[in-house]
Amino acid sequence: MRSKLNLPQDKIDRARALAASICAPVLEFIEQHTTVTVERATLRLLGADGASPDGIPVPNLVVDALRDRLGEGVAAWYANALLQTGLEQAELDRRIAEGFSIATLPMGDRQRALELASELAARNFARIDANRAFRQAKQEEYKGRNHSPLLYLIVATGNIYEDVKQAQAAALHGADVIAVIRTTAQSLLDYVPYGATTEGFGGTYATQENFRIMRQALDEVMERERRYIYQTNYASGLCMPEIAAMGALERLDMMLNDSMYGILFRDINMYRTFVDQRFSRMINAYSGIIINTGEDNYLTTSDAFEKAYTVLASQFLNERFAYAAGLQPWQMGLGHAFEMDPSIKNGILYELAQAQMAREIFPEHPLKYMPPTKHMSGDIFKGLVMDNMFNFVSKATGQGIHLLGMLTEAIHTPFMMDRHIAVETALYVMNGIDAIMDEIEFRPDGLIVRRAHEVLDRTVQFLEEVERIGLMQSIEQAMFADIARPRTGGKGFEGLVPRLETYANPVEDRLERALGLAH
Amino acid sequence: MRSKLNLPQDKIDRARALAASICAPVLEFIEQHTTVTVERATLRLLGADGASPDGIPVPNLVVDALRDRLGEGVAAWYANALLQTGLEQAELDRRIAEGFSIATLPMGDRQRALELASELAARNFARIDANRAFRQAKQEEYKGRNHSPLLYLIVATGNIYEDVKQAQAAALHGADVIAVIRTTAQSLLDYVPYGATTEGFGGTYATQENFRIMRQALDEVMERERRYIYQTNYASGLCMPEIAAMGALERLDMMLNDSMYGILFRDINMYRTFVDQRFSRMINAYSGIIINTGEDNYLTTSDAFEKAYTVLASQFLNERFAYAAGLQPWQMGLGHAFEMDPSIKNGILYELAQAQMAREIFPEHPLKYMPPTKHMSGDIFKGLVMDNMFNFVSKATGQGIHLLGMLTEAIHTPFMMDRHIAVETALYVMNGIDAIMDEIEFRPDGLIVRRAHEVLDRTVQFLEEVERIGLMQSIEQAMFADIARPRTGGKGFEGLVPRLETYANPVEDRLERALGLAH
Amino acid sequence: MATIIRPYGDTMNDGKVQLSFTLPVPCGSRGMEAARRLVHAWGFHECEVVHAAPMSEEFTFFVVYAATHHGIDWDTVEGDRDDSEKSMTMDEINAFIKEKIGRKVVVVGACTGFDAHTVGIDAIMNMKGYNHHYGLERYEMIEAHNLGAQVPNQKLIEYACAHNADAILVSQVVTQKESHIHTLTEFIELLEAQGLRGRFICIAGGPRITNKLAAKLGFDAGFGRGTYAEDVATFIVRRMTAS
Amino acid sequence: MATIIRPYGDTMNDGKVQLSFTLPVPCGSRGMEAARRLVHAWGFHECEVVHAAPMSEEFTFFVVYAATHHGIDWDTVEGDRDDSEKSMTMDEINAFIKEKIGRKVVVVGACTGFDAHTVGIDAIMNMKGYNHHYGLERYEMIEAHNLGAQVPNQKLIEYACAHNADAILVSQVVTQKESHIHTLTEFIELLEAQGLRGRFICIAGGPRITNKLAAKLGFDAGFGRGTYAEDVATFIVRRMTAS
Ligand code: B12
Ligand code: B12
Ligand SMILES: Cc1ncc(COP(=O)(O)O)c(C=O)c1O
Ligand SMILES: Cc1ncc(COP(=O)(O)O)c(C=O)c1O
Repeated sequence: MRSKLNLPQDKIDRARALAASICAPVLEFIEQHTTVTVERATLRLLGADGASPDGIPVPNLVVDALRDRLGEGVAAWYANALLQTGLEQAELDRRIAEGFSIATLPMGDRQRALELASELAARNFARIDANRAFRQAKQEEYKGRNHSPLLYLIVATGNIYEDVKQAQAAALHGADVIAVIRTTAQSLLDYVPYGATTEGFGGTYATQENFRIMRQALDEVMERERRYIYQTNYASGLCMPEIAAMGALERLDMMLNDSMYGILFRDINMYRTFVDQRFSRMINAYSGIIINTGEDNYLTTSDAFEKAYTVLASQFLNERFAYAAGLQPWQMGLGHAFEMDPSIKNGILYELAQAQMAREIFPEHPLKYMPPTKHMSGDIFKGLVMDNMFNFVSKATGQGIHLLGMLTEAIHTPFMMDRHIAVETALYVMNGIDAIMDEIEFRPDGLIVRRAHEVLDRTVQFLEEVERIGLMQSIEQAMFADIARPRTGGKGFEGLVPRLETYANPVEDRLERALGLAH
Repeated sequence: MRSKLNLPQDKIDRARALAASICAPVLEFIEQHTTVTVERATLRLLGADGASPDGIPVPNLVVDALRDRLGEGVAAWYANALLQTGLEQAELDRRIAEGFSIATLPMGDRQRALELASELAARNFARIDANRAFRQAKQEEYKGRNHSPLLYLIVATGNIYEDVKQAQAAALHGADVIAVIRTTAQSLLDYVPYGATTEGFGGTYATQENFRIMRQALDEVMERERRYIYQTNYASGLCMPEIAAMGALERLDMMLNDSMYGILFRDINMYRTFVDQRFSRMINAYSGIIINTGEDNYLTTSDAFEKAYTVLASQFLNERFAYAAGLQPWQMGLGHAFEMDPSIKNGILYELAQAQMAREIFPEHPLKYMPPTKHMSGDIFKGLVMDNMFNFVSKATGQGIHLLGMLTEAIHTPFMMDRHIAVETALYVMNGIDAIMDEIEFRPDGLIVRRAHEVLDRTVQFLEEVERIGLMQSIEQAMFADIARPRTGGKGFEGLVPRLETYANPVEDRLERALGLAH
Repeated sequence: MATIIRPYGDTMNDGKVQLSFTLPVPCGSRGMEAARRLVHAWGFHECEVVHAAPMSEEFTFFVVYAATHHGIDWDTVEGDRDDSEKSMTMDEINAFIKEKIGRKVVVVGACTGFDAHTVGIDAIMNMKGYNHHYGLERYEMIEAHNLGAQVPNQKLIEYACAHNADAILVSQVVTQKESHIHTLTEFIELLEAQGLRGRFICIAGGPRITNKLAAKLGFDAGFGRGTYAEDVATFIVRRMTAS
Repeated sequence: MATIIRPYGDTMNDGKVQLSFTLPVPCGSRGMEAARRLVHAWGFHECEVVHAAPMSEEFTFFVVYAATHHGIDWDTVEGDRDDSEKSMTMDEINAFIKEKIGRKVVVVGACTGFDAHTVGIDAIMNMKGYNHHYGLERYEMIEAHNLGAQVPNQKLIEYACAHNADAILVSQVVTQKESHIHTLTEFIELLEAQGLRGRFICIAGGPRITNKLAAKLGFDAGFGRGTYAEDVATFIVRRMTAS
């Protein structure tokens, strides 16, 4: 890619170095801790499945039972239960679901238990490997048939069966990526609901069964259209690693998965989130999933023009945390958004500048670009045009993943026809300017180029400040998104557990080995 | 203006030279002829006014009465009638309207009659001078308050009083230019209806009274908004010069006024049109009116991608004819349009190329850029986005006069809300990319640049062909707009009259003198 | 059993509809309430006035979303024409004419009255056709005469008589003040007055023309947007050979 | 005399309206007829189905223009609130409080239930405000407590009691499945159950909240899109001083 902005490489390098130094102490903290959901995700990847009659998943039952021993890791205890009871895994799970507590069983041969856990993991990892291979094969088979950028559409009816209809219609019409929005407040549940669900507010529960149902529906369209359809969900909130595990098992292709979103936008405890994000990201890394980070959210609470640098700063941090979890650049769908006040003179040019800047700073990353939301209004006609200027900027700067805006953004979650209009118009614009990336240059020293340089400068300054203060304290001081979060406040803090010397986790070992992260 | 396309100046010069050589024989023909409407326009500029009880205007009554003497010019005869009867002009007109034929009066002192005609002309020219001075003063007073490009909106209710409401609403909302579309088929009337009118099909009759009513309404908004509002109508069809005269008297600011539109799109005789267009354009030139040419129409009958060169060729011809009528470049609103099939890959880039090309070839001309019409459909949402990509291209290439597209183009003449949506969205886009002209460069040798060069090349070839064959014969052979028109066919041929040696026209003399065209 | 269908937003039968319109009222909460009540008066519920913008001091533009309980019985709905009846291709039509009619079919067409929109009738008749569908002039077994625009009805009829036309095609694009209805009605009246109605297959076309409308006005068929030459030709030759 | 108003396209009383919706039918002329009939069933005439596009084999998107004879009597329309009643400015409000109340007014606010949209309540309460209109925290004579998002109703009430609030502000943005109605209703029920309803001025707000809706649910007032802090403050201080 030819540079159009001539951003100084030394500043970019400096920002990356600052990000590394900012994240280092946090990574150290992460290594010394586990959480309830890390342990539950581990159980899921050992194959633990099922739920109690009142809907509490087996992994939760196990972790709750072993609440005081989590510092050792649950894997050995779960495998121990299999050894001690001699039951088939499915049968053990059934018993647990019925109320049997494995905490009542004494530890037998811990080494053998860990070996068994390792074998159990191997089985599930084989399924993930197969998923990844299948995806690769299909993407190879249907190469060149997806749009560039990938057209990403959300469905959010609350009912998985209704979602399926909408998703298939969208995919038939041109969507490359279908994201099922989660129901309001699922991120604050410290468990993952079980089974197919038909009731949600503004979104549909993320459950493993719902994942499976949607996967099957999208695969159908894939074969018909001979175009790979990406499925997306949210490895976010209080169950990040578990949802990543479910996604790995059901062949999701993308996951919303940010290192700090839960802290800032869901008031989840920061220690908890940092630990959870790493484990979830290792799973995503292993399963070949592309993560989507949530920088767009910054611009819904703070001003998009003033605070553009917070987006770039967060991208550097997300990138650093992602590397530390074994993700490759092609898996890092770093987020940004077209969110400036539409009345700003030259606002569209500033958006162009920033989108191009992100592209040049993260050249191998499939940036995820978000449409206008905050300044959308009941004026659906103006909104449609705003969405299409966003479509224009996205195509003109070669973004990777393009979330289609909805003309009814300010009104309701998308109707089927809203999605239809979005696809129809985006295809028109993007086809009409297909070659634009190679065609257009920016005037050196014009306002586009200057804007990008300014944002980068400001980002470096900001990261310097964060480095000086420390990441956690910066969050306490509302330096991100104008939101202050105390270190020990927020949801889920009680689920954080220091690792003991004896901590053992064959799933994590396997991930770290495969990802080259072993220390 | 910095060139972005590097079009070879010698090719541009060659095209201009070809246009001059193509127009020369036509101009010679024009000088030797007059037409019924040239004579009627002359009468109007001598102050002849009124209409018979059944609506036939006084100028028509006079010209019809003198049908066999038109080769001498009617001015002397009309002045002669005043001298012979000793009546006040208003009284004479009233008598004519009631049935009195001035042909019954013998010619007295022809020299004195011509002198009187000259004096009558002076009075009306004084009014035109005052109009022009007023316009200049107001434009000076409200300088910098119009949009760039000028936002041009049409009203077309058929009822002048309803038009006024719509026009005022549009102007309040941001329109710089209001064009009152004419009723279907007025262009084929060989007279101009009289008085205020409330019934039209798809447009409103162009009458002097309607001009006055609209002028007053727009002046009101002008004072309120402190923004000059341009009024536009059609000096087109069988009464080109008369409508130009009316526009001059009522201070219109723009006129649709093409040298060949009537021939091709209204099947008006070509000799007639060529003669009429020159006289009408001299009046427009004198009164400081900006003409709008009709090249956009080519693209409604032939393919916009294939036949782009016919637009450029016609612009060169229109420019040449305009110079020959005394128009200055700032008065030449040469037409072009955004009319490519929306499914063409890179179609928007080709439009960008062509719009930029027109801009660079006619740098001082306030190009009039027309929105998509032919490929607009009942899909109003897609249509709205097409209109806004047009808005984008127009702003990005610095067009002068911007006709706003309507999302309901394929459905009905504009509703008030359609216009509102058009203004609202155009203002958003144009403000958002305000500085884009200075910001964006095109890759040398990219497809944008290549497209412009190709169209220019093809235009030169085409003009060479036209020069070889001759303009009139080229029209006979359907070389323009894929439409063939025989030389002596079409409407209004019978209104063409060779000038006699004795032909005298003090209005024309005055125009030619003032415009420096005297030979 | 009746199959009642209703608008669909994101759930079956939710009845969701988008509306926009202008009211001659000032912008403000009273205007919004007027808009809401009006939509309510059309039988909608859950009327949300999501946008209100002044267009002048006297006019306001509204965007509304609302839901309806109304539904219609799909089983009783008849299309303007039978969607399943497919047109023949140009080659099939030529073969059909050769075999079943045995001579060239003569078709005369024009855009009538004051209407100057030739592109539509050209799309049907001219050699090059439209959207990669050849026009009637290209058909070996059809003799097509396209008289162009602004043709008076009477002139078209005389021409059709003089050339022994099998079918007459009339195009009407402008619909303002119902001008297409006037022109099409006059055409049929003229034919009938001269006792010629039975002699020709009469077909009307244009973007706002439906088969039903054309039938109501006394034509044999009507064709709207997206028509190709083969649709018209298929109709003509089938009608000519229908017993 | 009644002033009947109707939609305006380009002529008074032409009744023109634009509609779009989806039907669960295949795209084709039968689907178009279904759309036309449905619009007809809403009392419209001149129904023109100008666009029909398939969204899948079972769903079609329609755009329709139509005209209505319905009108409503403008004289009987009452706005959600009186458009002519202007809000005071921040300075006027401070002066008003000093003069007529003589102590700081305490306002407690939150976005309640599961709703996490703080931007709206922040726009009203936070120092910096919204669109260059300062928020309540900036008001010298107002003591404002913004509890943020996803605050349970009971917690908000307890906080208001503890701080002796004069007014409680509740924000609700998410309206899906009527969740705002549930949350707002629960809030009033809790207050009443505890005998506290009379103690506070209760105000609801959010993009889909109207004064009427809020009143119906038992609030003193409701505010929608485009509200500024001064509108709310004006209401509170006027209500506090109303005899
Ligand atoms: C091109 C165009 C013109 C050109 C026409 C050039 C020409 N030689 O045809 C010009 C610039 C001259 C023009 C002028 C005017 N136009 Co005009 N024009 C259009 C435009 C942009 C496209 C029409 C078109 O070419 N469509 C493409 C063809 C292929 O589609 P079609 O006509 O629908 O034809 C298809 C079918 O309908 C069918 N069909 C059509 N005829 C027939 C006949 C038969 C027998 C059959 C079987 C099928 C058939 O088959 C065709 C192929 O599928 C439309 C807007 C739009 N996008 O539709 C306005 C439009 C039609 N024009 C309009 C108007 C008002 C005018 C004017 C009256 C404006 C004025 N006051 O000056 C003038 C006057 C013309 C006159 N006297 O009639 C209005 C009509 C409004 C209405 N519903 O009444 C429209 C809708 C624009 C608008 N929104 O205001 N126009
Ligand atoms: C920003 C935003 C978010 C941010 C919120 C960040 C934050 N901290 O607030 C994030 C990204 C977190 C978010 C999440 C979600 N969102 Co959200 N979000 C929006 C968005 C884009 C803008 C809202 C906004 O900030 N408006 C600007 C403010 C200033 O306007 P306002 O809220 O209307 O406030 C004004 C007035 O209403 C009034 N007001 C408001 N409150 C009060 C209170 C009082 C007392 C008074 C007097 C006045 C008042 O005054 C304010 C100033 O004038 C809207 C779409 C849109 N453009 O409106 C969707 C939207 C509101 N979100 C929506 C949804 C569904 C969600 C989710 C549920 C999606 C999901 N399933 O995950 C989640 C979950 C949130 C949850 N648990 O509630 C839907 C709601 C649909 C509906 N009608 O029910 C919308 C409409 C988008 C859509 N089309 O789907 N969202
Ligand atoms: C990174 C990220 N995670 C999650 C979400 C979804 O929110 P919730 O946590 O409510 O599911 C978003 C939404 O914007 C996001 O950007
Ligand atoms: C140059 C010119 N004159 C006139 C007209 C208007 O047509 P009519 O002659 O029907 O008034 C147009 C419309 O496109 C035009 O471009």
